[in-house]
Amino acid sequence: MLSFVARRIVIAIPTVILISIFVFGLQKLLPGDPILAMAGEERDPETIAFLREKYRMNDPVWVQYATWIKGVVTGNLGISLRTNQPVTELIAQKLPVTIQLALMALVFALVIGIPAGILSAVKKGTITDYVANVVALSGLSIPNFWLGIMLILLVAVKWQALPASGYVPPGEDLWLSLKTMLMPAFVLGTALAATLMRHTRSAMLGVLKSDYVRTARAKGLAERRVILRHAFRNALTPIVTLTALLFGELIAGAVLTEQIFTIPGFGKLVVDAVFNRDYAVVQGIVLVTAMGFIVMNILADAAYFVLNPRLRKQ
Amino acid sequence: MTDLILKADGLKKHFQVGGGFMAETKTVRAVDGVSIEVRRGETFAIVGESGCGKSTLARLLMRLLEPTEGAIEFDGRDIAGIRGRDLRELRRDMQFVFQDPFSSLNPRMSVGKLVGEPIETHRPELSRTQRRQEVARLLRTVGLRPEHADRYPHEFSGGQRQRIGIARALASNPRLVIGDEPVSALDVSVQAQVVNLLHDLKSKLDMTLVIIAHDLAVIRHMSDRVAVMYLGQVVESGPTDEIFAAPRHPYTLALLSAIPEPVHGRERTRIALSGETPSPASPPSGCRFHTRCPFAREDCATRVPELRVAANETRVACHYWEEIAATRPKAGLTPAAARSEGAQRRFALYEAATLRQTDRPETASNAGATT
Amino acid sequence: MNQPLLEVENLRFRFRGQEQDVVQDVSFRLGRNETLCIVGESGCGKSVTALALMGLLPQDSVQFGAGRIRFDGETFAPGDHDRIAKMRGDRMAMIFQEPMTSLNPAFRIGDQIAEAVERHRNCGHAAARARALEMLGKVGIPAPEQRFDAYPHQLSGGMRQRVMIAMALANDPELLIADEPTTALDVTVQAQILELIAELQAETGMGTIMITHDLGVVAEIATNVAVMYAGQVVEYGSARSIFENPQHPYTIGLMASVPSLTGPRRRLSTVPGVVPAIGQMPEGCRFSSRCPFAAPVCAARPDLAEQDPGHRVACHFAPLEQTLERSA
Amino acid sequence: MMAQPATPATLKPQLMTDPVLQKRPENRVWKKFRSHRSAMLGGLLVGLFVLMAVFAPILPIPDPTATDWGAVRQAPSAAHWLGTDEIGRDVLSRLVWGAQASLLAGVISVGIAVAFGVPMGILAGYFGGWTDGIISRCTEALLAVPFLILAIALAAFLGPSLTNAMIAIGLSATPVFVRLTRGQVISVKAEDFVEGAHAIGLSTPKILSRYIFPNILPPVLVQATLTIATAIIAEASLSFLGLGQQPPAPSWGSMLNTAKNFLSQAPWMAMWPGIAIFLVVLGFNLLGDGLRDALDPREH
Amino acid sequence: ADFRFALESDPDILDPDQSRTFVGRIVYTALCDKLVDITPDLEIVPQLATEWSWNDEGTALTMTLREGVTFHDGTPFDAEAVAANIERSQTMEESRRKSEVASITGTEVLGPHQIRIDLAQPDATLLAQLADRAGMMVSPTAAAEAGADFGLAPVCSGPYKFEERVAQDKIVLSKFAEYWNAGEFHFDTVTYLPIPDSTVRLANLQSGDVDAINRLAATDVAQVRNDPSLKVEEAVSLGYQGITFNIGNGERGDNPWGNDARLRKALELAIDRNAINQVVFEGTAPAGNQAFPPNSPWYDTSLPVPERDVEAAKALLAEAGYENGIDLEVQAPNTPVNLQLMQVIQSMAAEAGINISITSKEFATMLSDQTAGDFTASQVGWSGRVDPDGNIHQFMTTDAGLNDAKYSNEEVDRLLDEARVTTDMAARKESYDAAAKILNEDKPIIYLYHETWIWALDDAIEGFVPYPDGMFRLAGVTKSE
Ligand SMILES: Nc1ncnc2c1ncn2[C@@H]1O[C@H](COP(=O)(O)OP(=O)(O)OP(=O)(O)O)[C@@H](O)[C@H]1O
Ligand SMILES: Nc1ncnc2c1ncn2[C@@H]1O[C@H](COP(=O)(O)OP(=O)(O)OP(=O)(O)O)[C@@H](O)[C@H]1O
Ligand SMILES: [Mg+2]
Ligand SMILES: [Mg+2]
Ligand code: NI
Repeated sequence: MLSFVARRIVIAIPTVILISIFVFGLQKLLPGDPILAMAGEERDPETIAFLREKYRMNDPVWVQYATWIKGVVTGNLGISLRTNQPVTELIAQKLPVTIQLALMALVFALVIGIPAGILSAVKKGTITDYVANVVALSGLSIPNFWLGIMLILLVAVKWQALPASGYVPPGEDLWLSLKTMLMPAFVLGTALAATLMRHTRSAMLGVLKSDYVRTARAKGLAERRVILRHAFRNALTPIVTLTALLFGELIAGAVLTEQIFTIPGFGKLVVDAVFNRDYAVVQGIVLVTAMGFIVMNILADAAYFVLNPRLRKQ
Repeated sequence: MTDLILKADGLKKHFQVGGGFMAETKTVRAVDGVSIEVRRGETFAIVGESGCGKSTLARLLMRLLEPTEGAIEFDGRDIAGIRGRDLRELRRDMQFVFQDPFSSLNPRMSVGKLVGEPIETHRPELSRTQRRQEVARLLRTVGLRPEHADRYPHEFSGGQRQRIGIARALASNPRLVIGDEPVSALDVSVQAQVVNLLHDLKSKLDMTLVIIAHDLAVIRHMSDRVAVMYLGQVVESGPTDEIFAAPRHPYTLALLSAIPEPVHGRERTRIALSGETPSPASPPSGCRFHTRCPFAREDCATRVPELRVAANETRVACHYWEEIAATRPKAGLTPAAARSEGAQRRFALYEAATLRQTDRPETASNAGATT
Repeated sequence: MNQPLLEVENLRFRFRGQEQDVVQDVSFRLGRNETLCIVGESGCGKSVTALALMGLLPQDSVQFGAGRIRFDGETFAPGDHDRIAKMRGDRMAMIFQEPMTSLNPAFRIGDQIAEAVERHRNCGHAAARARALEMLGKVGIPAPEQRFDAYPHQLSGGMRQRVMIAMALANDPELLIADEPTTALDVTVQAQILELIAELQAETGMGTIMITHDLGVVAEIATNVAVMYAGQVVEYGSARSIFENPQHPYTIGLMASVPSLTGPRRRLSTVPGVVPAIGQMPEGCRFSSRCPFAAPVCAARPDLAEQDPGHRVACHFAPLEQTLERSA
Repeated sequence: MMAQPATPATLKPQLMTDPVLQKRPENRVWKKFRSHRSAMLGGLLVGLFVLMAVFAPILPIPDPTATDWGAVRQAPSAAHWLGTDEIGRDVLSRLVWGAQASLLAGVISVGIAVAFGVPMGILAGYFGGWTDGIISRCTEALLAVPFLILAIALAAFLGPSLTNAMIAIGLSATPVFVRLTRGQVISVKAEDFVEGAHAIGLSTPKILSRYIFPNILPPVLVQATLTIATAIIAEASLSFLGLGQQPPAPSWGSMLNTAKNFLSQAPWMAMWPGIAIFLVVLGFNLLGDGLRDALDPREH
Repeated sequence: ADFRFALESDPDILDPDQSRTFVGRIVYTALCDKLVDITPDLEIVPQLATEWSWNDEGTALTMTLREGVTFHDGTPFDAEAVAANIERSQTMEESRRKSEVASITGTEVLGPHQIRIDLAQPDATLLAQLADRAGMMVSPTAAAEAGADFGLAPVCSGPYKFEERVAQDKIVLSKFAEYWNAGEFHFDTVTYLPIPDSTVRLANLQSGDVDAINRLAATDVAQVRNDPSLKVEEAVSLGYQGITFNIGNGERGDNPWGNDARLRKALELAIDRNAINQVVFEGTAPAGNQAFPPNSPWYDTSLPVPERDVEAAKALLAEAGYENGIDLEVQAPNTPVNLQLMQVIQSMAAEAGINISITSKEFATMLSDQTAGDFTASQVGWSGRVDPDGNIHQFMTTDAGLNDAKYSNEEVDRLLDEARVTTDMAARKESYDAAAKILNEDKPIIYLYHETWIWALDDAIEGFVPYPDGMFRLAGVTKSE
């Protein structure tokens, strides 16, 4: 188990390096000069020259990269060009927020997507199936911002049931924190739920045809138990793999959702950083996101092993 | 040129398995030191328990797997290490018929394409039309009709699918065909059709056949010589008639005694094997059969038996076969109780009638297949 | 015992969207402690007949015709899945053809057996577990305590089939339906399994329906035999009379196709052609499209008429040799 | 049996008698597709929108860029069936004209993602080892790069145009297809029939194209039809970065994006493009399901 | 009580010497006092300096400082502190204030609460600069200690002191009890929340999550006015919006639009500024044609906003040799309002035969393209300064920092330089009027309109006074329960 994780981490190192080089290069190619954006309205040439020197913009790209890597190794990701805050601090501040959002969204996605997928597979070709599909696809094609703003106008403004936007750390007030995050998580969750539903459906369709489901019926088990325990349990493996794949979509969706609901998370951080050409922050975020992917993959593999006894020790 | 077409010497195939999340890797000794010789023009059979390595051996001979150790000679040429273009060339002379007619055909290709493919690969000189004619000829050869070329595998019955597989194997005009349980998945009436077909093709096309099967009646019916495998090794080999008449290795004895016969009310002495086949990942020491052998003695657990000559061409890997043979009544099979007199006449009538019918090859498979 | 355990009368049904019945007027009876073997070509409807008895056919895609199933004195309509479901796994059980795929790969085998016990015996988990262990022992799995926690993939095909049998027999069913339980296994394992079923049958007196295409197996275990062709029973009788005095041309063809283990090797005789698809079946005798003796009269459907006592054949020409010689 | 189309009976008499030959393989896919109710509905939907996009210029609708200061953000009425937008343009006509950009954005970018992702996934899954390592690492790298950075960089290098927006969207959707394909290939390559292809001596490219590819298609099809929705919406965010459809040319995505600011004053501005996107996505999904069934000879 | 105010974006670093965002200045109104402040009519009034006087040459400014003022960290505010602050603005390497205080040559502490600021030559703009970030006083002790990181925990002397900041989430200030004018400030804490989307910002106000919001969208004004629980406040801004042309910035300056003022005039004539105001801004953004809004004392009334005249525009095009029309590429920031504006202009210009294509760019790209001269025309704006110089000098004089058009006219240079060093208001106005006339002919920029700051407040908030500089001053603001 440990050796497995260790091996995965060793594999992950080149990935992370590759990603960092890629992003570093890409940033250098971006139009727009961070220093110019920083220099302010007056654009004093002296200040510009000084800032260029200070942030080592005059060094060759590879020197900049080496400097950055050196920092990373010692746990220093640099400081934000915009607010002078250390990037590590920013990330430490934002990461839990996005994790909370992502987890809650995932809960929504699972709670909506999986039952809908099961239902439409079990009732394939019936009205239920069609309705489930139409609902899922509308979840996919309704843009996040539209759903988000509509919810804000309805739930927060009209009913005054939930806060319109913002973020409260769970440590401060758990209930309020959950309440604030409810709408964004729902919005982010619905789009994922659609994908999850479609894939759950096809996995279930496959499993329902299998011999062991017939065996379960032959045992005289109740239909509910046959579907939920015997069939679903086996459809879970592809669903878990997919959920790991959804992580990317989750992050991308979080960017939009955080914008709408003004949640100070990773997504907002990255958008602002990109628009301000706050490279140190971008680079730091990408690094963490990449690690997130790797962790997700490891978790998915682990879940895979747990779910699928065939892969366990012989 | 010798009269040997295929020769394997000390062939081994070890698989590494496990090494996943929590398991350490293990070595599965699927084939562990097998030597066989196949003569030009004969039918050579391999039998053995499920999981004893028959399919692995066949794949090694086909070079679908690369051997861990050992040499394979085809037509005097060593093929154990060839790759790439040479390997593809080899495929022209050596073909394979799969055990499972359901999973071994690409469900998304029409029969015409499936059969045309080896022609396209190995006889690129043929034009499109010539190829189509050739496909038609092959389909007719195996008792299908040229029009079937436009249909898809799932529209055929198991027997018909197996015929498609055979047509495909014949397309490159091979000199050796290896069949991995080509009839096991079929029911008796269809099995008979395929067995006859293989027999006819063999004599007509001057081919050598290597057949793997676990149905001993089929083996006896088809093969000239046979090798019996147990847990990755050959335990007995020799001419088919001799082995069926006088099995020597205790495993062969058990195998033959377990055959159920379609004759009602027959009392038999069965040599029951106890326990399960040991895992090829940790085969027993000494004689690999000793854990289940009713005649095992103490030293069987330590001494590895060699495959040694027992009579004429028969070889046996057992320390004590002579003694076992002496203490046991001859395990040969006694003739079956006769059918009623009326039934015998019916059978004769039936045979005569079907012979008339099969003279007209078109009718052999004329009815529409199940879809 | 006078009253048979199971009586099937004129079972017929078709899949929705098809023009002909897959199973047409199938009738047979089975006493306690008896074994009925059903043989026939692949696709002739053996498995669907078994599934129909178990109420396991997909309800929405099958149309049942008339016909009755009488089980232990109670009469059912064949489509009455709800009533059948109550007995499924309890009074009647089934073993499937595919030991490799019929067990749920995600659960421990012991739990899979215990689950069936818990469901039907209203007993606690511990009792169910004990029963499962007992059954594992009975079907000859060594060290059942250890194997209880094994997953299906950790067992060989033969062991898996034994687990299936243990599962089927855990509630002491009165009827066992075994659909080609040994086709995927080699002869030595097959012999073990058949012996096991026979032992358990002797112990509990259950009735067994065994579906197989191996005539050797039939000869060994059958009390009665039903030969099916294209959804119809074409010949039905005691094992002895079927083997010694087969009447129907299809039965004859089937038996003639088996390679012999003794005597000279001859070319195998075959049943030429293949079964027509549903929808393309000839009216009347469905075998007529392949029968070497087919005559115009075959366009009318022959009755399953009694030829000898207890031996019924659905052929206009039975007994064949006499009819043919007379007309010649 | 349904009446067959009249084939001259004299031409090939035996053809008519053989049930086998009454099924022509050419129209098998089409025929199955046609009998697939929901697929036809999907086809109809997509077809409708395609027609809309193609025939926009000749439809009797106002110029989609014609502004009318007197009729800003008007609710649907007889004059403007679907209302007007924030600078008095007819929403119906913008919807019709926008179909072109949005359909192109959806279909072409998904096409790009499939065209790159699937072969990559096939190579990675089939060859494993180093090939897999390199492709998988690159895929992960691409996944971790924020879409925005990629889009801005591409906007700067390729210049602003709808085509380049499609490239950007396609590129960012590629990794999912690589992964999906790779996983699928790994399981398909273990199938017996692939070994059969080896036994015949087929070359690797042929095995990949004839054996692997057709058998991994179904999940790819599902994913592709799902991605179309994302792509149509993504086009809008790119047009705001300077890529994509530039104003005043309409696209559904940018119509939605503009409508965002008027959700309470002019809800119809968001509603119509939203419905259009939903219908197209629904259409493509139904079409995908139908196509999957039709391409599979085993399905009825 | 807590006052929650929604901003449209997150401020950058909170160091008056380093910061550069508009929203940052809003936070400073509560956090950092300045030497002087302005009135809504742009009069300079005392804040930390209670009195000041110029010498006759206008080269020395003597200021008397308020007594009894301390910084949030307890450091007393005195003349030394002012001297240190001016030095910091001038010499700290990261300082963005250098050009604003460039005219200062030195300071002389005359007493604990008196200081003289020396200039090389008269600077009419200085006081106005000291009314903004350059005049904000930070604690010299804290500044010396934190150096460039001062912004992470700023220490000033304003009515509220820094409590905490969560990037992109909130900036929290709490009441500074020792503030010299503490009685005027009625909230215990002030929280600034960046909420970029205007609809969401408004929704937060409607749901009661915030007390007031900055930058209400013009299209939402009517709705808010109809809501009895909310109210709207407005002030025309000091800044302007327009279209700048590339006159001589690099290769792309050499194009018909850069070379021929007639084309630019034709475009101006094709535009109906009032229609823009109505369609895009619901009548809230007054039309303009100069660097100062029409209500400004610096506005040259002899140059009124021209009416739209498509025929005249066509005639000018024909005169310039483009009777068949001409293309123009305009870059615009990618905000919905800017794009809406440009599409309206696009459609207006089309009627005169000018075929505009719009390229929307995100801000950073646009900024660098503009500096590099990679544009033909650019839709830009300026938030405005209290002193007229701040709206025009750095854009229109040769080599000035923000002159992206690279417009150069010796006469304009002379007039604007002169206006800088003239302290006499009338003389300055004359210079600006003269410059305005030249610019109106050369048209390196077409001024379009002047934005209006619009705030929406909860009805319970009383006492807010809108200022044209767009700041939200908390003095006297109360919330009725
Ligand atoms: N690719 C592989 N990796 C690991 N183990 C393998 C592999 N292929 C086969 N084996 C193992 O090798 C042994 C021999 O397998 P093989 O398929 O050759 O048996 P067989 O004699 O053909 O059995 P059957 O009659 O069931 O077809 C088995 O234990 C099997 O599990
Ligand atoms: N769900 C179904 N829908 C439509 N047709 C079906 C269905 N299930 C089975 N059939 C058809 O019913 C017929 C009988 O099938 P069945 O499985 O009973 O055959 P079998 O006699 O058991 O054959 P085998 O020996 O191969 O198991 C076949 O033609 C089969 O294609
Ligand atoms: Mg095998
Ligand atoms: Mg069956
Ligand atoms: Ni069909």
